[in-house]
Amino acid sequence: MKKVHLWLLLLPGLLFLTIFMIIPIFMTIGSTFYHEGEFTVDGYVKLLSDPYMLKILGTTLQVSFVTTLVCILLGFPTAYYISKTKARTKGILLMLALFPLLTSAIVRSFSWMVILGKNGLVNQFLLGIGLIDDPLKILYTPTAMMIGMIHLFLPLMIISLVGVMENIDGDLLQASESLGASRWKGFMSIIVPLCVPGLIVGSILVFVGSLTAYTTPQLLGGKQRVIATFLYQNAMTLNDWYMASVIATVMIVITFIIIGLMNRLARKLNPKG
Amino acid sequence: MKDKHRGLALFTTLVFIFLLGPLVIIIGTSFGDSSVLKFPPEGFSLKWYKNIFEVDMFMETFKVTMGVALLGNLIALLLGVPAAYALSRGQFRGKEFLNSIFISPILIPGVVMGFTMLKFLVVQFNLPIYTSLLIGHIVLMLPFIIRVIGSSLSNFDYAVEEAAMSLGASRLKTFFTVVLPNIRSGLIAGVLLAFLESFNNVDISVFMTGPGVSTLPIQMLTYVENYFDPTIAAISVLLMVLTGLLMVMIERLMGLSYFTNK
Amino acid sequence: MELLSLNDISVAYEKNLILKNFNLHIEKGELISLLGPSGCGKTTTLRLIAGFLEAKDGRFMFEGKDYTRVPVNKRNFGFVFQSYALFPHMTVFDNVAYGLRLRKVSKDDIAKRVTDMLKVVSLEGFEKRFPGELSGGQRQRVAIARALVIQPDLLLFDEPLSNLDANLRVNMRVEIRRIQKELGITTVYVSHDQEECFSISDKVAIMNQGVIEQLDAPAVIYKYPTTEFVARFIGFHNFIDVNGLKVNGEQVTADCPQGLKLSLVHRSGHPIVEQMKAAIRPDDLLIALQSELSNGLGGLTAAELETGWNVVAGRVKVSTFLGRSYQYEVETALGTFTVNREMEAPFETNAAVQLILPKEKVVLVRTKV
Amino acid sequence: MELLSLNDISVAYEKNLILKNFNLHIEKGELISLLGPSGCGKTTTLRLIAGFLEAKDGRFMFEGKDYTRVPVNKRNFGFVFQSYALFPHMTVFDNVAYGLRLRKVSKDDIAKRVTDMLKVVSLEGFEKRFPGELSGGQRQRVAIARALVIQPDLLLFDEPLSNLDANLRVNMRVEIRRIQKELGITTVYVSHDQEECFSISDKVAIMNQGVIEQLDAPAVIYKYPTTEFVARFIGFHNFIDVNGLKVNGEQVTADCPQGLKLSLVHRSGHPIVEQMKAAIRPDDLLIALQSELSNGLGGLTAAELETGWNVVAGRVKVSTFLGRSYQYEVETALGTFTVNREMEAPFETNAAVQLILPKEKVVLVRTKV
Amino acid sequence: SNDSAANKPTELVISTWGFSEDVMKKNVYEPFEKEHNVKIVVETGNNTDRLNKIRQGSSKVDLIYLSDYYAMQGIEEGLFEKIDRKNIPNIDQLYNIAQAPLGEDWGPAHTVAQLGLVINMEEVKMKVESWSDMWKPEFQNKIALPNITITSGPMLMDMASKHAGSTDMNADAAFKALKEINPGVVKYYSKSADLSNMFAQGEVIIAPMQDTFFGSAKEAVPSAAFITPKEGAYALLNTVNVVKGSKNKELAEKFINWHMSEEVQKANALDKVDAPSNKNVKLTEEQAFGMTYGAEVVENLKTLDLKMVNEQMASWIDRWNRELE
Ligand SMILES: Nc1ncnc2c1ncn2[C@@H]1O[C@H](COP(=O)(O)OP(=O)(O)OP(=O)(O)O)[C@@H](O)[C@H]1O
Ligand SMILES: Nc1ncnc2c1ncn2[C@@H]1O[C@H](COP(=O)(O)OP(=O)(O)OP(=O)(O)O)[C@@H](O)[C@H]1O
Ligand SMILES: [Mg+2]
Ligand SMILES: [Mg+2]
Repeated sequence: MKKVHLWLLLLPGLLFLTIFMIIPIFMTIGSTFYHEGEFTVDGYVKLLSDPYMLKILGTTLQVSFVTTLVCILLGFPTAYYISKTKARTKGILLMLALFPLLTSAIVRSFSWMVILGKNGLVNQFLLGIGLIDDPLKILYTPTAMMIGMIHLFLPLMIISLVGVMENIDGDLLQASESLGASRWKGFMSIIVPLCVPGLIVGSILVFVGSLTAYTTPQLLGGKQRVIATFLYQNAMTLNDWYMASVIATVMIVITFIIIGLMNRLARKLNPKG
Repeated sequence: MKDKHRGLALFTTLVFIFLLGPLVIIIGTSFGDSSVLKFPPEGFSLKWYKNIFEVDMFMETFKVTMGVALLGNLIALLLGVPAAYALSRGQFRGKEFLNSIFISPILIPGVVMGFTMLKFLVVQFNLPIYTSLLIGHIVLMLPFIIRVIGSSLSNFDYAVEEAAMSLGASRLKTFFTVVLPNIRSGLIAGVLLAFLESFNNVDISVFMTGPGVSTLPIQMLTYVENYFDPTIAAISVLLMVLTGLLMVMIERLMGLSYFTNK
Repeated sequence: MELLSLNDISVAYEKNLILKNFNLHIEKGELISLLGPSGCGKTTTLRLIAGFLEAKDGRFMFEGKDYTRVPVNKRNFGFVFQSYALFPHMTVFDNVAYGLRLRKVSKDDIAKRVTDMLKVVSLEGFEKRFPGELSGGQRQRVAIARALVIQPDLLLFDEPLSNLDANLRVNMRVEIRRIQKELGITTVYVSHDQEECFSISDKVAIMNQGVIEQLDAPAVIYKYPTTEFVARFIGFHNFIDVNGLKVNGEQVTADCPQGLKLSLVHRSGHPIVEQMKAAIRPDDLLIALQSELSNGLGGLTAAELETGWNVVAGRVKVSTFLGRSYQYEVETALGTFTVNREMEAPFETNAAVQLILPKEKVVLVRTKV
Repeated sequence: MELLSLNDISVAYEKNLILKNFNLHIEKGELISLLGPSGCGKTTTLRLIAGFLEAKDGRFMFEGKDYTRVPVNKRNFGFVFQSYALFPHMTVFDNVAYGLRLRKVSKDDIAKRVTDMLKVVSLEGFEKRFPGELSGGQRQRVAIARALVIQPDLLLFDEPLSNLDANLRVNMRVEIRRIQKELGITTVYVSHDQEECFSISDKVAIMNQGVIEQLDAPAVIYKYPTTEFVARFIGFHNFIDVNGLKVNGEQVTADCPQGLKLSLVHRSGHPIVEQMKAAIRPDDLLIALQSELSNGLGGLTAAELETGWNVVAGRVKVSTFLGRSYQYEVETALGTFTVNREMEAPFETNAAVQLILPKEKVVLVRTKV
Repeated sequence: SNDSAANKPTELVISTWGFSEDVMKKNVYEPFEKEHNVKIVVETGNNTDRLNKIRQGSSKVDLIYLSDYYAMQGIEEGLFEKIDRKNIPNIDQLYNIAQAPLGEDWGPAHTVAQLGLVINMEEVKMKVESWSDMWKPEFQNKIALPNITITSGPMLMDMASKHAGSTDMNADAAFKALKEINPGVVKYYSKSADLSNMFAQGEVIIAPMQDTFFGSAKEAVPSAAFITPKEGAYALLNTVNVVKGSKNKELAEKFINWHMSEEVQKANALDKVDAPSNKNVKLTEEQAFGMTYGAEVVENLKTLDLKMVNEQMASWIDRWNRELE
């Protein structure tokens, strides 16, 4: 294709994004270095020199990582199974996987309260079969928060993965088996690396999603705070958009670093991905 | 093949129970009598469904949300598909960079994007609220369109396009008669994901709503600020039914395997 | 010693029975080829042996053990796929090393063995490339190297050379044969290319619709096909219906349509049955102008030639240059015959010619299995 | 009448120059084949003509008009792809009808022309199938039908038959040739298969690394290759260095290493230059036991044979059954020779044999272009 | 006036929470629209979202409903027009506390709610009568408190400083008390609806709650009771103000006057939308159930110094984040 044609195709979208997102975002980021008319990095210093903030940041990252990891662990086999089914079943399963996305995050969080609460289904069940004597405290713990987020983001992971898995030549797994790989080993050394592009997209969606999620942690988590809490507090309650932008910039930078690391890891798994 | 996948089938079943279980609870409570989420629900009543139609704002915001999601999707397709095509077919320097630019909207925390857009679109450019809302949602949808459609494009053999051209089809004709039908599954997936993303969005919409213009998720959020009765569960159920019907319709119209090629 | 046997195997895709009561026995160290038209079940047979497919029925024995249910990765069979099936995310080196790594071969050993194997397939210097950066022929060679390097107990080749050009194909097949013999690896080989099958194999099995019609040494099959199908498949393009067979030791005479009398030497020992046809290759059929007919031509006496034994008159319709020879389509009362003849200047179209069927070159084949 | 010409064309992928100052002229109605090893640029040449690739340099003329910048879809050239490139979402019928629909042919006409074309490629009854439901061979035939049905001004075939089995391949190539002649469509044909190229073409171009080394009628190329590369490529496996060439009309004598004296008839008329080699095919080389040497063998007198003209002694090292004949690798003082001989029982390994190079069959080829 | 002369109705943009919109339409908007040839356009959302949009200055909003704490922020930032009380004679009919909760220049409160204690009587064995009872060990792991960022957050600060023995609001004292109770707090809630749910799920048996939401809590847990502690309940005042730059200030004031009228206030009370701030509205006990009603109740509600709260908020949130985990 001619270069001119290429650019003609790219330009509308590119211009649109540049004008309506990239420039504004850069100006917002830029504004974090100018406070009251002067160049400053005070916001960053304040944020990053505060051990408490760093701790929250750490916890948030940890939660996001665990969420992403669990989504991968749950999503991968599921997506693989879906990709192996016949076209019709595949359609139905994908549709079912998409269904949770139709329900607002709040409603979903509330339904998890019904499940995880003291009088919730899980406790009723465990009490019923006599496994426990006192209801377990699950709701309002980091675990509940993560369960909620996994439920929120798992469909995105599944869909991203099914997309790439469908296009993997079935002979490859057989080739690896004929060379002596067990099903598991073949899966790990062939299918997993080849899924890397989907894995990356899925992980980015889940990771960024859980990094910035606010409602679900608020509803399902207990007193645990996440970095998004501060972003919201500064933005919405305190109306301190300077600090909010600083936090956001830090979050964006973290996201880019994480994605960079993920890409690096991915390249190790699959240099062609 | 079948027995070998039995463990996997079981695992998948469990994952689906995890995914869909909460939805069952939502469906259950939406028919319950009590105004608090209870499961199993007590009594049976359709009052929450009735309530949806009694509050005008639900219908009005639903219309706005649908409008934005559909119109936005269309524009995102018009902007995104050519870009996705160029990115998957072209060989040029900086492709990787452009690729990451096109998915960057996913990477920015929603509130920040919403606020930034409010500051620039509404305040600075003084665009009407509805236009700003639309623009915000297009930005939101673009990465999904480009990523998903792009990946199905790159799996589609370019020689097939060349074949069409050699038979006399122009590039545009080739795209519509040969490429599009074959990336159908990617197209539908992309459109669907983008649609859902827009339909459920709160972060950006919250800043882009104004007098007379609001979206359903915002309305639902406003509603739960004040009440928590199963009305929003009922809305969710209606949305699921609607989507289900839509999917069945797509299936009827486009054949059995609309999600997957072959 | 019998290494492998398929006993009354049936294989089906969904409800489609592809192999039905299929039997095949292979000796240790043998290279056996499966030859047959597209869709006859060659790949299916290979995949069954490899363990990718499960038999609906029947038993698969290997080294005296029942292998019917042994999983693929426990079989230690090398498989070269028709579609290469290279791992796209690994370099050439890693592709070839894959099986060795699974076998926990030491790093140095792997390096050595992979390098050696790449030399064998003429791919030195390509170690770091990815499959996507290779030409079709190079990919195929990587696939072969990958299967060979693990020193499998059985090698399965599914059209391994179909994408190589003629010279490379010949070189590769010689290499495959050399390595196979050297390592004594029993091999099942599938190919479209007859010359390839014949040149490389100890035995060739000709398959038709899921059934082996003939399994013999290449030279035997080449000379003495048993059925019309086999004969047609291996290049006997000319068939004549025969009646009233008279057998006298190896000497056989027959009556054909249009009053043609046929005299031939039946050496194969294949039983002579009711429904048979006479068959002859284009290369073996002689074509001559009337003036060229001479005593001894095609093993026929002048008298025989004159009384029309084994001679059919016709006219040249099409002539094609084949390189070594010209090929003619000759129209006769018995139908169109195809004949090859090496000569400087070809016959003109419509030239009146005589076709002589040499006694020794005409074979009798069954029309049914 | 010259229909098409490529003048000093250069094509590059990224920085890799694939074709450099490439020239090719094709007459109207001709079928010309491109033959050459994998990676030599055959597909590249076809894609350039089709318009999928742009030349970096040079001009492409078609019917006297400059076509260098005419877009693909305005060229009305049919292209049959190596990888079929069928439209996966359309039935066989729709695939074939695609080009006609673009040309706004009436519905009835389309139905008729498509049906006729499917008959030509033996695919009646497959109209409603999708490409995914066809075997490789069937797909290829659909691709051919699709390209033919639009009655293109030029037909481009990229290994159209490589996935068919031998019989179908022969049938299809006869069909392609028939249709091509009937419709008078100028055609450029790429194939790995030499016999296919020779049998189907008016002219064959032998390519090497982006350059045409020889372009001639098939019979000329077959008999009189000009360069070592061409000779090697078309099956002259035996080469001998020559010195001291003495030319006397068509009669040439030469000195070879190890004291071998060579006498040959140089008929091709190709100029005789400094650096040449003598070449001979395995089929043309005679192999005999000492006892079998007789007057007239290889066009040599008994005296010549006795004084060692054109005779090399050696030992059989490897023998391979090729179907029609046996092939021997014979070790001699001049290196290993490859010889074919049709015979009932092969020579033993290590048998001492004489190789005779018939005067008429030895050709002189340049070692450089 | 001149707007009845023009045929095209004037547009009056009102920013409000958006609950019971159907009732508001029937009782408030529609009659006003008819009488004044006005078209009312409503923008809905929570306090913060809507206030933020006003802050951006791009909004065309004329009137904004906010709870007192957020209204105070708006006032401090100069986002509102001063009202002319002469144009709103109905203010005189309001309870004192509602007449000028943020000062004479700013809008009145159209409704009054109270923050009291809700307990699950079935589970609570002791008699609860004071805010301080929340600190009792019986309630460990059974209590929820409001988050500092929501309207009732500052009230919690007040309760805590009182519990710690300070007579007025003292952050150090408050945090000392909060740290004491913190380990036993199930959750700091941000949404009242969330709180009803916690009662329903049995997660908590006691919590400070707005009486407005008590109905749903009662429905979830029939044994729930609303208690006014002896120190007094806290007043939650929802106010209405004219946004700076409004082109319809006079009309807006007319609208405020209309909303404060006995007619509207009574109708809204009967529909259980807003507790009346108009003291002329008389309700039966049944009609008043679940609402802050009656001079005696209303006039005894405690209020906070919102100006001070506003000033302190950032540092409170910061300490809250750090000290309560
Ligand atoms: N996955 C499948 N599902 C259904 N039918 C199949 C499948 N694979 C092969 N077949 C059918 O089984 C038959 C045998 O196929 P097989 O691949 O063994 O043929 P083959 O002899 O290898 O042919 P080729 O020479 O074309 O590769 C064919 O008729 C084919 O259509
Ligand atoms: N897209 C590409 N990018 C870079 N190099 C390419 C590309 N396509 C082909 N080449 C290179 O160009 C050269 C010529 O390729 P071409 O496809 O013309 O060969 P060919 O003669 O058709 O070979 P084959 O017989 O294997 O099909 C090869 O060396 C190949 O590696
Ligand atoms: Mg096959
Ligand atoms: Mg090619």
